[in-house]
Amino acid sequence: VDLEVTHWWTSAGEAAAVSEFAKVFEEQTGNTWVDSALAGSGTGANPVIISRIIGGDPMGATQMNTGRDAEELIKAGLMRDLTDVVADMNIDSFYVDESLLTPCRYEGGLYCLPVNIHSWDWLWLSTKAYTKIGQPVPKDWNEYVASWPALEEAGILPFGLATGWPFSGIPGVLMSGIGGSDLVLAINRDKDVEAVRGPQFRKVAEALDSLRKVISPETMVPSFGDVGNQLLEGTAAGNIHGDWLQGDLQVAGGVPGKDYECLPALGLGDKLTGGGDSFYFPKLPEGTDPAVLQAQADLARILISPEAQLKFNLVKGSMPIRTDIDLAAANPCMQKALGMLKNGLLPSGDFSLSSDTQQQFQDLNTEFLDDDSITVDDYIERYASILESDE
Amino acid sequence: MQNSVSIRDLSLNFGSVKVLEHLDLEIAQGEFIVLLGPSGCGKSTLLNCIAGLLDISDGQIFIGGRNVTWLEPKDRGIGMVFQSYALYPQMTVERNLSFGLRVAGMKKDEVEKRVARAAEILQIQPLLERKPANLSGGQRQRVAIGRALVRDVDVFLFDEPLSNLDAKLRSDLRVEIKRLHHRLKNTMIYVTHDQIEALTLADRIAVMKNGVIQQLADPHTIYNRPVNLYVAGFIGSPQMNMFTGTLSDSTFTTEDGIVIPVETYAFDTPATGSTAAVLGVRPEHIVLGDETAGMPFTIDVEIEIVEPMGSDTLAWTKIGGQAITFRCDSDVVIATGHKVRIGFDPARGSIFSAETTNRL
Amino acid sequence: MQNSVSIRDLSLNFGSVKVLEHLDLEIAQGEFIVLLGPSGCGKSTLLNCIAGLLDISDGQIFIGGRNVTWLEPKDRGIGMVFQSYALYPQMTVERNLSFGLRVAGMKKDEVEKRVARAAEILQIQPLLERKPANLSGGQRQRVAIGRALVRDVDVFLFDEPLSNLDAKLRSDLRVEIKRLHHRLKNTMIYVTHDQIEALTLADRIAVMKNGVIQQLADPHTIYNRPVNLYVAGFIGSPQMNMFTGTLSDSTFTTEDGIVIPVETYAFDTPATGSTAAVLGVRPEHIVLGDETAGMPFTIDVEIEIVEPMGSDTLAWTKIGGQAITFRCDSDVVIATGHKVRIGFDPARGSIFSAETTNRL
Amino acid sequence: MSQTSTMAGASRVAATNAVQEARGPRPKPFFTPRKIIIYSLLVVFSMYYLFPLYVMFTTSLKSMPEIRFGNIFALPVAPNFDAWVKAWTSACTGLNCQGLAPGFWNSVKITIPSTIISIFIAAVNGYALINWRFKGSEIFFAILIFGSFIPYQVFLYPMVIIARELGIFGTLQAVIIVHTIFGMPILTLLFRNYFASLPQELFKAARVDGAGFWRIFFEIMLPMSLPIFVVALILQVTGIWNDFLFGVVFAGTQNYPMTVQLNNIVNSAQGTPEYNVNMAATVLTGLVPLAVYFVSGKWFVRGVAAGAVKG
Amino acid sequence: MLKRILFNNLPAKIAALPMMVTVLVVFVGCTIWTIYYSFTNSKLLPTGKFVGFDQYERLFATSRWNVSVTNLIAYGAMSLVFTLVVGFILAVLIDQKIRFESAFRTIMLYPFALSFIVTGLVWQWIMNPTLGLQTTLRNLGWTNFSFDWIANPRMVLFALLIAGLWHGTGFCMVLMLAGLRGVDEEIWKAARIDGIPTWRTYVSIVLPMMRGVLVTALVIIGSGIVRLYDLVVALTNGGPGISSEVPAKYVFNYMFSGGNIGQGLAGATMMLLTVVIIMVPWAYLEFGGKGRRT
Ligand SMILES: Nc1ncnc2c1ncn2[C@@H]1O[C@H](COP(=O)(O)OP(=O)(O)OP(=O)(O)O)[C@@H](O)[C@H]1O
Ligand SMILES: Nc1ncnc2c1ncn2[C@@H]1O[C@H](COP(=O)(O)OP(=O)(O)OP(=O)(O)O)[C@@H](O)[C@H]1O
Ligand SMILES: [Mg+2]
Ligand SMILES: [Mg+2]
Repeated sequence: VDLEVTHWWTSAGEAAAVSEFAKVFEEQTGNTWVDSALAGSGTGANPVIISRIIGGDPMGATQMNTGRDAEELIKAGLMRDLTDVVADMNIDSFYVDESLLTPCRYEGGLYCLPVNIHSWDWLWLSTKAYTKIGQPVPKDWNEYVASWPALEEAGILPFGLATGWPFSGIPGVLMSGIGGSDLVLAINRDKDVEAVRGPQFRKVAEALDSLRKVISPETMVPSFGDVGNQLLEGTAAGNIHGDWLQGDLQVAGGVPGKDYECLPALGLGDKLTGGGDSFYFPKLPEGTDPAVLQAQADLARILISPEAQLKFNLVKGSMPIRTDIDLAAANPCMQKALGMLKNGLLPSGDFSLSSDTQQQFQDLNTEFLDDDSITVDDYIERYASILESDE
Repeated sequence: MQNSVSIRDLSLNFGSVKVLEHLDLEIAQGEFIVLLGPSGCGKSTLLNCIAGLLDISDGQIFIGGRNVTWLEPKDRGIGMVFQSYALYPQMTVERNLSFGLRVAGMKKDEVEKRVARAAEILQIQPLLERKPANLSGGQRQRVAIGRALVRDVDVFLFDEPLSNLDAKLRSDLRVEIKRLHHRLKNTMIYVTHDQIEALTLADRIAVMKNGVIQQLADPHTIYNRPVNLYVAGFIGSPQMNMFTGTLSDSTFTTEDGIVIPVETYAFDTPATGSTAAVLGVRPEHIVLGDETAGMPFTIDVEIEIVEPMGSDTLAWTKIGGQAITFRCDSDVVIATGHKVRIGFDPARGSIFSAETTNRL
Repeated sequence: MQNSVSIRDLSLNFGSVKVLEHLDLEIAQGEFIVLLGPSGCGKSTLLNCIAGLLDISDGQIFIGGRNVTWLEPKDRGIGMVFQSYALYPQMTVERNLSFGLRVAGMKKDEVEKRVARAAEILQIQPLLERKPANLSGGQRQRVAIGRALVRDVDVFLFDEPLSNLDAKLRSDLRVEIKRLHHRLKNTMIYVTHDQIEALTLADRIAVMKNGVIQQLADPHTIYNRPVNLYVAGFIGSPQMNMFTGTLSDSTFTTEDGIVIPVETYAFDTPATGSTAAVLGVRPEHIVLGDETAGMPFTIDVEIEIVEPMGSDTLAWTKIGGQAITFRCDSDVVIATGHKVRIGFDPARGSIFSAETTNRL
Repeated sequence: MSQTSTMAGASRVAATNAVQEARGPRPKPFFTPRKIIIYSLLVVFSMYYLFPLYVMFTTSLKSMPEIRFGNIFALPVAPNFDAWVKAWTSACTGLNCQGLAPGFWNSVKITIPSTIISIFIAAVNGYALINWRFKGSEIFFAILIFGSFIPYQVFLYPMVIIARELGIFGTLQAVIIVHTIFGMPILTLLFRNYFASLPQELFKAARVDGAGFWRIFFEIMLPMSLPIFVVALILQVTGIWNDFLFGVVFAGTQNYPMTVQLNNIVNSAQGTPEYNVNMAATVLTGLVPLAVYFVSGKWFVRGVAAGAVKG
Repeated sequence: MLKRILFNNLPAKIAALPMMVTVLVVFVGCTIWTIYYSFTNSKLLPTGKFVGFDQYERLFATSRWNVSVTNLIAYGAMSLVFTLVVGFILAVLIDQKIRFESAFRTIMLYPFALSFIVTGLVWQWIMNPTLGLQTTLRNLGWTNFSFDWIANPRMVLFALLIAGLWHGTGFCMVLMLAGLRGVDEEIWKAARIDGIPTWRTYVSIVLPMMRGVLVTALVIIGSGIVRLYDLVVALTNGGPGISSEVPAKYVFNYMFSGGNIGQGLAGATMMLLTVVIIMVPWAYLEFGGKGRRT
């Protein structure tokens, strides 16, 4: 039977990764994976996915923003409870961190399955740029900040940035790298407003403040892939971006350790903030062919099966959700990450904060970056008040 | 005999604007009635009410003895000809003529027969395959009439059918319509604001003003014995000359003190005492020079302006302070500044009460 | 005396279409010239050439002795009044009158003086603050004339200024324009296709056809001694009755063999031999009943249609196969089917060569 | 500056000579300041309008390295249609690497019925509003026009629910209905104004002839409304073809229009964009509405003159 | 009699049914729905409880919303003025009996055929400081050349304007041209006789006569401005920072990706209110004034 799967993995590398899932699914079950990709991630695809579910034309499975959004769909009874489907797999035993599954649980049911772990927490550095100014490549964020004046003097962009969403992950990275695990837990899990007003968070805000001074809209490039090129060419010295940047660097012929360096958690912390892409399985309308329901269940199991996990994550460049997979083939950066993964994951914002709050944080960060008249104090205060109002 | 069209107590409002109020009109079988009045007086509105194109506010309409007040236009037994011809531009003449019949689902050979007959009456056989855009104004008008003709109805309604045409064509088609009426003998109701059309075509003219019929009579009566000042002024070109003044016994004294004896005038209402009145005399009833002999009233005047009109000449002058016009033969030599003697017989004029504006 | 406007050898083409060809026209100071002709004959085109609104193809135009062929309209010393009034709709009457003067940079008090004078002449002082939309047709017309008036020019051009108005207003404004001319004594060139306007207003009429002036003469001559069939037929309403036939010596024989003696006719060109010719007689020159006594030609006819027009009556009948119209007094009682004797004097008619269509 | 003074000089000479010799047409110099200003303005504006089209075309014919290092003005060094071919046949969205082609046919499937139905309904509305007024019809029209100002987003959510309740969500019917609804205000306005400018007497004549509502509409009114039909047709074809939001939300997966594919290709969130393919895809998507305008632009102008002016 | 009122004009009423349903269900019904839920705390689904004016209080305390409104007003005013002015100038130029009239007309009109998405993409490409016009000209030697409006918070609205005008002026030109051609020829002649210069005639006489066209153009441009969304998303996505945010985008973000329908609908209701405030006087002039004119 046909099973429609929607997702927003539309770039070449991502599509290749998805096709691994599809292949496994089709080989093992004999069903057909009907692929509906929608570009535009959260803003473009999410409304369409949600409106289709609400509109009574649900797909068989879909990628979706994890978090409290989905909760409402679950509440409305629009999502399939997977508890029985994966009952015999003992999923708690192999998931890297149980926190990954937390957002999927609701009143005792299980409604989604994270299929990979992504982390934003990477500082990427250009070897060529530092060769130009005759300095060693920094080992952590602080050294990196210290090198900015020299870079600027040499006409090199200290921090390359693409317009639009790539900025949105940076404040979170600074928070976990500079603020440390406790701060992240206090804010993202406990919603502790006082932590925001505390000294640790102030350091984060100051880091963001210093960062905005070396970023100017004029030097921004259209896409983060272009930043990768800047790093390889040495026209920009560093960039904070998620692990998927690696794929682009590799495609452009960069070799880790030689052409670029990667510093997980800014070289400061020992845990990564992790988030995953999750799949949901909407409840199909009454009278749907039982074979389709079966295919849905099969797909759920396959997505988290070791075979599919290995194939998918190798191509995608992300980390698998299972601890029991041998990733010897992974490159040095990935190896570093796998090492840190053993320490567990820090929860990222979308686990416990509503997307409304996240949207507001993002609005605030965007505004702060751009508008120098907002002081660090203002920033902290507004941040606190948004957090306060999160329900 | 039963009347062909009878309108009883008709009222029509557009929202709060009352256009027609309690209007009654009886039209005999085969009569040619002209509705005449200035623009905006409600002529077209009345015609549209008869045709059923407007929903009336009150009253009843009978056509051929049937109460048609609530019937659709097509069921009223009427045909209508419009000012702008209103030919269907994308259809040939033949299709224009036959459209209504085909809509009614008439048999094909019957349709053909009727179209052929109408085309023959109107002499438009050679035009049947043309589109309206390729016809001259007069031809279009004929096709428009043909469209009413084929419907084989008792009552024809015309809404200013000639007013878009030039003067020459207008006078030719006027005669044609008259011939058509002689031949068909249907009832015809004809709206116009052109008094020449009204006078030449009508069996009876209904002169309207502000939705009210002022006078309903044959053209000769309308012209020579208008019932009030309004009708007197509206009919006749150049306009009737009006003297304001006082009427006492058998003399009329103008404001300037000029005395005009009116013994010869046949009063509708016997005159009593002295009343403010208006004496009207038509330009062609004023005579000049030798002809003034024997006229009850004569006076010497100076010519102000002369308008030669080919067949006759119009002259403008003053009696007292009052500007007047008179018409004389084009052979008479007069020019601005000439001093002449003119005169008229009040018997051929009209006298109105200044107060009620009605004929005395 | 120097001519006010003189047009020499004027030609105008629109692309390959020749609208005016080698046209000459001399207009004296203070003269009122009417250009009369059917639609599309080039009247407006000629007027626009004089005004400088159209670039001519060849020839010269002089106004007040100056060669203005290449000058801008505003520099030609002309004022123009348009058929659609062409008032600037969003400006008050006062602004409409003064706009051109202000744009030209005239001093404010001078502008006011001129506007006041024009307003006084045209009696539109109370309207100065109104917008054109709030004026009646006649008032608009007057403002349009005022706009020409303030420019203080020698030559006024009118392009069918009355044709958008209703009949009554038209005849009133006609007189006003005539009065204005008497008062101002400028040269006026007036385009119309209405022959009554032409006959009443003009000092001289230029009858045009296809861009060529057919006859240029005073109204009386035009009406009574048309130079060719075209002019004869174009002027006069109802149209001149035309008999086709043969002229030999002093008799005219119609196609139906009816013989009409024409000894009394004053030939322009002495008639020789026998030629195909057309005899034209105006409807008002045909007399009825007793008046026929002494007429060179009389005949008994049957009345076909009677059109009472108030002041007179038109009757339609046939002489031989030829339909003719004649006019009689409205007092005369005639009706369809009556047999009457009619007659006329060919001296008052016109005879044209059938071949050249020119007057004989 | 010197231009104008020589012009003035020339006309002075002409003026002195003109007194006696002026004859025939006014002399017209080939270059007048007026003409120079008009044409230079036109050329400048045209460059503004044409530049993006030029950039689109040339970029789509270049290779990626050339784009990254070259300049956007330059003509392609070695023009080739690879990017076009890729955009049409093999550009990927997720796993589907069929390029724009299937989207093209989907767009056709959506555009044709939506255009026909929306125009038909709007034409009937305009006709009923002018010729068959009934109590309240003007109020409906006023609300309709007012509705055209409301951002679509306001309606999206409830419309999804309505569509769900009607059981047509995710079908062609749904998207056709949505296009009909949102095309209604402006099209109804157009048709209403146009029908208002036709002589009322035609309508009356047809009623006297016994024709009813539909008969008059089809046999009398429609054949006379060609100009306004062209305008409506152009507006709807381009509008519906360019639509993204309604297509993606209401049409259902099977019917995703070309714009969705374009969006997928261009906005693939991650990785280095292939600008040449993007531009080729953009041009390809715009080709249909562009063709419509280039072919029928003249009619459009005429139709607008016939309908819209009497607003 | 009642039957007569009901069934009078029946086919017309049936034919107008789609319109009536649309108006009642979509334009009235959905609007009421929107207003109602803007007073609830609905998140992803319209299920929230009534919370009074909470959403509005938050709305007006949000700087992104306030910036959006300011931007829309600034952009709207400029866009309206420039579209009308440029449209009119173009129409006047085209009206000068020029050669290749239809070619010029087509060139000006074709952008209207392209979607805002395409418009945004192309102009983003052209105006991008690191790839587009600026870099190109710098590479060609004008090292000081600067054209970074799209990246400059103070100029970004002008960047939007450039793209917006590119898209919309052609259509405005067509409307204006239709208006110009509708002006009575004799008005032009009268003005020439009066010696009024051409430009003056256009400005003082012809322009005020084109009221109908201006109203139509205003309605069309105005409704486009209020809805402004696609162009911003494609060209700047609200950036840099939030300097080119617009209300429609705010509404869309919160309704669909922000998962706060209540907030989104509150924004939508405010937009609606603005439209009402602008439209009511116009509607009064247009419809209410008719009684006086006839
Ligand atoms: N649809 C309407 N709504 C409101 N008033 C109207 C309407 N139609 C006509 N009127 C008014 O009704 C009056 C009569 O109009 P009608 O058309 O009958 O005049 P008319 O005598 O035919 O004039 P004309 O000679 O100009 O055709 C006018 O004052 C007009 O303003
Ligand atoms: N711009 C033009 N291009 C081509 N032919 C034209 C143009 N203007 C007028 N004509 C033609 O020139 C001829 C004369 O036109 P003109 O307007 O002078 O006629 P007219 O005598 O004023 O008619 P009317 O009484 O209808 O105003 C007509 O045949 C007309 O078709
Ligand atoms: Mg009427
Ligand atoms: Mg003319």
